[in-house]
Amino acid sequence: MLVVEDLEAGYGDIHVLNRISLSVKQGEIVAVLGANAAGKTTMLRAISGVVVKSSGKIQFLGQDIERTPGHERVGLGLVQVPESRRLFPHMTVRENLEMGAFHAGAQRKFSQNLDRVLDLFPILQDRTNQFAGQMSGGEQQMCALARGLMADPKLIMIDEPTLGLAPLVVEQTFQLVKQIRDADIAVLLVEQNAVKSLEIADRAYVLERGDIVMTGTPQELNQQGEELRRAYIGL
Amino acid sequence: MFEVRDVTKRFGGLTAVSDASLMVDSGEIVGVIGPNGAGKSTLFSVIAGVLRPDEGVVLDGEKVLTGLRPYRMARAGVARTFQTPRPFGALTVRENMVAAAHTVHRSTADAHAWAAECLERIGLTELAEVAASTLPLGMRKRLEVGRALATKPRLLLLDEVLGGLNPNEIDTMVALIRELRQSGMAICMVEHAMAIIMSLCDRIYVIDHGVVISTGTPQEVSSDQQVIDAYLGGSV
Amino acid sequence: MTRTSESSTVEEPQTTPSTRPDANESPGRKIWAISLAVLAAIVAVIPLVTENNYYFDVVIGILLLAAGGSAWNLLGGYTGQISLGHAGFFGLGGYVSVLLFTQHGVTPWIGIPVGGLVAGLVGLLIGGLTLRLRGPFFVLATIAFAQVLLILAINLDDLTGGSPGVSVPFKAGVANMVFDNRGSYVWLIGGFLVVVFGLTAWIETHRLGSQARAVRESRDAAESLGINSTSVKLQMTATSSALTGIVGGLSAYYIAFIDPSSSFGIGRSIDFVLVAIIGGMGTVWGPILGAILIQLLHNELSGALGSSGAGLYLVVYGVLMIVVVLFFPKGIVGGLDIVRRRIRTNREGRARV
Amino acid sequence: MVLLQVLVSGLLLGGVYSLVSVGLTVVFGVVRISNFAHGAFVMLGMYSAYWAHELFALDPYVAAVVIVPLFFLLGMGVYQLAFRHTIGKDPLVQIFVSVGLLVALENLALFLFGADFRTVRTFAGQTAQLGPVNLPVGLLIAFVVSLAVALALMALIQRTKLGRATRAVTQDRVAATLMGVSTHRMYSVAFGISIACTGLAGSLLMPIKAVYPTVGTQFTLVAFVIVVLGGMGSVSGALIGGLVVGLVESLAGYYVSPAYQQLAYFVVFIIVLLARPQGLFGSAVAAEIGEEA
Amino acid sequence: QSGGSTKGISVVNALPFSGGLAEIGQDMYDGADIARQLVNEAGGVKGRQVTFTKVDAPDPQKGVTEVNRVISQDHAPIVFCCYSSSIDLAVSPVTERNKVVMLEAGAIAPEITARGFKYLLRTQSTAAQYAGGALGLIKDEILPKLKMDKSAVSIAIVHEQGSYGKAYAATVQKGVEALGLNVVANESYDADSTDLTSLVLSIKGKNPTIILAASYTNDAVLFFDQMRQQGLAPKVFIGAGGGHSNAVFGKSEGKNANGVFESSSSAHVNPTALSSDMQKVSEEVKKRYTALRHKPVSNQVILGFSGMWTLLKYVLPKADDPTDPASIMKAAAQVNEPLGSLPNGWGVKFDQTGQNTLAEPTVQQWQNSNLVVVYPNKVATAQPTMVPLPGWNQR
Ligand SMILES: Nc1ncnc2c1ncn2[C@@H]1O[C@H](COP(=O)(O)OP(=O)(O)OP(=O)(O)O)[C@@H](O)[C@H]1O
Ligand SMILES: Nc1ncnc2c1ncn2[C@@H]1O[C@H](COP(=O)(O)OP(=O)(O)OP(=O)(O)O)[C@@H](O)[C@H]1O
Ligand SMILES: CC(C)C[C@H](N)C(=O)O
Ligand SMILES: [Mg+2]
Ligand SMILES: [Mg+2]
Repeated sequence: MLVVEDLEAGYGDIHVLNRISLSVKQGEIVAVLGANAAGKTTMLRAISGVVVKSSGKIQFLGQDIERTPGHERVGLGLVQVPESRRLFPHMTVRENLEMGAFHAGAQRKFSQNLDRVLDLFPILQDRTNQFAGQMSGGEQQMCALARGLMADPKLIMIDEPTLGLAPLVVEQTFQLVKQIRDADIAVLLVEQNAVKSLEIADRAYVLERGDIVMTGTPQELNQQGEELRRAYIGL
Repeated sequence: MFEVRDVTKRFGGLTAVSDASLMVDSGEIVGVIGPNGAGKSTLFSVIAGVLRPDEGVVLDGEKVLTGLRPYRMARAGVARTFQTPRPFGALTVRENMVAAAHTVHRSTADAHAWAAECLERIGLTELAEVAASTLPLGMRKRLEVGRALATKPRLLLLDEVLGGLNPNEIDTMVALIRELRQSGMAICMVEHAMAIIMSLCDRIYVIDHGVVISTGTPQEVSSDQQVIDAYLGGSV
Repeated sequence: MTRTSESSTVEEPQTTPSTRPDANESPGRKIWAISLAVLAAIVAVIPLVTENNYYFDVVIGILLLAAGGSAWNLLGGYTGQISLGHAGFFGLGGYVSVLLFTQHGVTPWIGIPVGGLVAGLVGLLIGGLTLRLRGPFFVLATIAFAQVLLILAINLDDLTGGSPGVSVPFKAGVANMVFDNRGSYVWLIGGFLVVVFGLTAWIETHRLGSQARAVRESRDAAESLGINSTSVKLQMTATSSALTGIVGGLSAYYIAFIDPSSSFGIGRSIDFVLVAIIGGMGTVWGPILGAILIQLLHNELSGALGSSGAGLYLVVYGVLMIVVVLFFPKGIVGGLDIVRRRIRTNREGRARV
Repeated sequence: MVLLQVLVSGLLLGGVYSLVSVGLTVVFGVVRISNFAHGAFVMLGMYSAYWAHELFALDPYVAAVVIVPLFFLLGMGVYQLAFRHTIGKDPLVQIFVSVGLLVALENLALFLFGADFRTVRTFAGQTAQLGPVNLPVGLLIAFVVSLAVALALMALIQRTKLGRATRAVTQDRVAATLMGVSTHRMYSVAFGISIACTGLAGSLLMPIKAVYPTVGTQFTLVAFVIVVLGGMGSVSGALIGGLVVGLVESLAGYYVSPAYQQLAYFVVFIIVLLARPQGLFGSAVAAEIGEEA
Repeated sequence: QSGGSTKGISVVNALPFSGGLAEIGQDMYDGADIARQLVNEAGGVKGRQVTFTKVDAPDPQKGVTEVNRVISQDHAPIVFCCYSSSIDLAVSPVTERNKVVMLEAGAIAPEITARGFKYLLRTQSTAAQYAGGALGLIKDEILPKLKMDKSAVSIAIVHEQGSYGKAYAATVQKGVEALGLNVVANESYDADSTDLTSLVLSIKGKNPTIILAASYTNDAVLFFDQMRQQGLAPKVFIGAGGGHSNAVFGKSEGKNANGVFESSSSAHVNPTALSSDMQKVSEEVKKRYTALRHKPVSNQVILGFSGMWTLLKYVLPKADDPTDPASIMKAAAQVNEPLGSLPNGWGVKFDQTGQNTLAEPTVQQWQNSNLVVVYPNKVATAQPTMVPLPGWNQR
């Protein structure tokens, strides 16, 4: 459903991604692994159409979207949960969730989706009226995931979702990602936790300094040379 | 020996930290773990002087530190990192380090030299002239640690500095932390990565709902049923 | 097929890697020493190469603006405390020095430093009260402070002469700081600018400047690293306001006149900030380059369009101001930096970090 | 009795201030764009009402019906042309774009219309008597309208999706984009609303004040003070802030000296800020996490 | 029109063309420019054409900068400036220092000519002369008409806080006290105020018989409006040369303006008070101005004209070198033109300080929504009426 070809991206004069190509199919979890500064976040931003300058081809649901402004891509069902959460700190949890459902499509399913995410993250129920900026790091991370789901995505791109989450919740989050996939929402997952990611992923890409250096199913990656794997994934 | 004694911190109706006590000795790594929202970062903020506790004291040996403003805490030898890194965005990585180094070195030349040394230790020398705002997450975490180091602390509070690092990078950071312990620093770290905490820490405190529910060696703690229920689940 | 698209809907603050020479300290200092010498030489030479009063007038206008902008820059550019009330310090310095002379016969050579001192002390007081305010709250508080002084200067007319202002009696003589030859003012005011420049360069490369910039970027992080943000801000406020007060005194003696609305009015504050932002905030050369640009622009425009319809030249000036600020959001120095980086990048091939 | 009149006059004056300020809360308070040309737009509003009266014999109150939507478009246009390019840059860039705009607009008016003071006289110049109290009709109308506008804006910002999206954009543009919000559309609508308010204010002021190119400057500063006093972004704060400033001016003018009218409100402003650094009605949270976030 | 533009005489016009006083600045300039046209059309000054340079002097500081700039750039010998007393006090030291003639035709502050400047000429009268008009009117016309005991007549003075207002207020207060009248208030205010209600209320509390005001345009209208709104109704209201004689005041206040006096100079003095030459010139000025601006001349147009006419017609022709400041000042000392030599009935004779001593005050009054001259008798076209003032809405 998502096809990226020859994507180049960067900030101002700084070049980050070198003509990378990747794809995500319906009902798949695709993991993206790579060291710090490899360009994972930049790649997601480019696909979402925010912040970075990019060129190349991005196709979503058969439609060329590289010219579509970032805010319109959301309406198509291409949703990102950004790195470092980026909640609206002066808004309550509830308002943040309402913002998640901003675009018309999501609005219609608002109450249905709200029930679902509150079910997933009961703590948010207790904190409905707390300012997002005042919550603990982990609570904020949950709120960010929930907000992304409120947007009723067809493909959800999640940038380091387990950052700062307690082990129990990390476990739950990976389960959640699987559930999401099982609900027929494709997932593009950026994670440092390579072991866990490869456990649940259908396919994976490894990014190194702006280039895709490895790709395949988890099994295929595991069959790659030991050294390569150590170097790139640290397994 | 740094000590937190019977500290309570409330936000309105919510008691974020409740009657918590904790000790860290020099040359020791102490872990603080607990579910999200348990009060770990709040406790750090109290120790670092960012928040004033409603009850309880923070001690350096016999000396009472409670109520000192953050910069005084830092000068008294307590350095903390923020869970969400706060780099001086418009400054270069080097300038970030120099600003911190100036806390312990008045002279420009000394501060630069010391900053360069710290840069080397956290492996950011190559990025020294890059504006901190453009650093990706993992690098920001490293910078956060490096800046804290540059103040030559006796107590280092690390709030989830390993998050966002890949396994290789974690190894490097862990090695650095071990080295710091060797040099006699007292280290107190919050981390959710259990494998690392277990292998690195001398002692662990477990906090839940603001209360210290368990304390002891990694082995003791990880076999405590209360801890398993509240925090670990089946993951160890 | 590869199409290029500027798909960025929003640009994040793009902070460019700094290529400032102070990164490695010792060569940095040499560069500042050379810059200082160059500036001093320019100031020294101008009165020797021309006798045209018009040029002197333009140059002195630039020098005063540059000194005011540099003084503001210490607080606004380096420390990030955006004051739109520096007219207050400017006016204080001016009034103290002029009134000391007209009412007590104190020579401006003493009066102006005293004016600077008073401005510095008031700055310390105001700073102590307002520095904990953040963002717009601080900005508005500084405006209010200058307005209060403005209203007082107008209404305490027994002391200040009220809204008509005070003229400095025109008695040429070094003791009165009144010179027949305007070249002397170039030396006097230019000399002061050199001092401000040197001080700024010194602060930039030393502890105070480093800490000030840290406080500017994040007060909380700075405090956690042992930086006493209050003290840093107060030091910078006091320095900045004292220097601004001296600019006020020099300006009053050059024009030989001072009045409340042009000294304390918000337009004065805006001028100082304008040259700093157009030149490049938080840089040593910025306010000087900004002052040159603004003064020349103003002069050329009012010369060229001043007689063709009321207000027309100001319409153009306003529009140009918008354009310049939009095209050089980091000021001239920032713009030069980018150009320099482009050249370097092209030479070294793609920049990869 | 005099006290009563002084209080009433203060409230009515405050009404005028609020009228001018609520428009500014939308751009300065909510989306944090410092528009120092706000008063200049009030001036344009007054000229529009003036010319509508001179050329088409329209009562300013009637002209407002046309002026307000036109000013909405004008605001969007100004945003797209100038302010759009300041987003994400240093706040000072905005300040100076707006100062440039102020200089250009004031002098454009001077160039086009000359500096003559121009007035429009209608029934609004009359005074109603309520017992011992004199109520100038034009001021009364302005007062009532400013209440209504403030309530409407309050509802818009706090209760509607549009308002929420606007606040979201201010807090994190990138995140808002990822929710499907168009930054520039939100800002441009906010600007449109703000400038529409100045059009309304201009129309309501025309029957009671003379217009000339620099008439706006007197409103700009006071409007900023009021928005900050009320606590950035709080419309009700701006409304009450306006009334407070009006009352303070009026009381100080009568009981201290007319010369110290403005001094009084600046002093009150500074005192309030020192006691409550987040303004009268701003939330402490906003002040705490606002600038560091 | 004989050429010789290379040998022309250049005059700098530094007036407030932007800012709050821009309207008046333009009026002054228009008047001066008509004088220039008339002189140039008649062959110029000693055969030399007069050219103008315009610079904007909207406030003291800008005035200083601009005048500084233009005189070092253009080397013009004469600066026609500034209308506002505050601006003049700041700018005149610049011209003096540069030994350039400063010609002031608008500002009235006494200090201007009290500083011993050698290159300063003022055709305009001083605050004392302005006050003289008001005082004469009170003594000769108002007190008899009021039929009140002197001790019962109370006076309130309100004035804008600049040099002009302060100078007028100080002089007029001394004058009325000398007449044995009781001053109950003397208040200043900022001419840029948006609201003067508290001032009105505090004056109302004093219940004065006569209000003397020194205002610019905006504040004149504002204060008067708010007087009406708050029902402050003195028996007599006398303005002083600024806003109350402005057409805007008449238009804004309509019938309510009727009965208001205004002590200054007038564009509409009785033609019999003018020399026969000046009668023709005066008609021509009015004709040209109306053709240019489509409105009747104001006092300021005539003030501007008078200043420039004095310079070009009475002073420069007497100078050996009309481009040399010293020689111009020498010529000025010899000028002696009787009353009636200027369109407002004034004559020209400068004293040692450069002050025109033949600038006699004139009092006008709004009658049937027109300004007519009512005092002193020899220039008057009508009798003062409406003393005491009828109530609001009965005028
Ligand atoms: N706003 C920015 N301006 C300029 N350069 C940037 C910016 N953001 C990131 N970069 C640069 O882009 C490169 C890739 O960063 P990116 O954030 O995509 O890495 P990442 O793979 O997500 O790393 P991490 O695992 O640490 O999050 C880095 O070299 C970084 O310095
Ligand atoms: N300023 C504040 N105002 C109100 N509540 C707060 C504030 N700061 C923190 N809290 C609340 O206090 C509790 C403790 O937060 P804290 O940040 O200390 O948790 P933590 O243990 O660090 O969690 P995590 O592992 O998720 O970072 C949380 O429930 C949080 O919502
Ligand atoms: C009323 C005017 C004739 C007075 C003049 N504006 C001055 O300032 O002196
Ligand atoms: Mg990343
Ligand atoms: Mg935490």
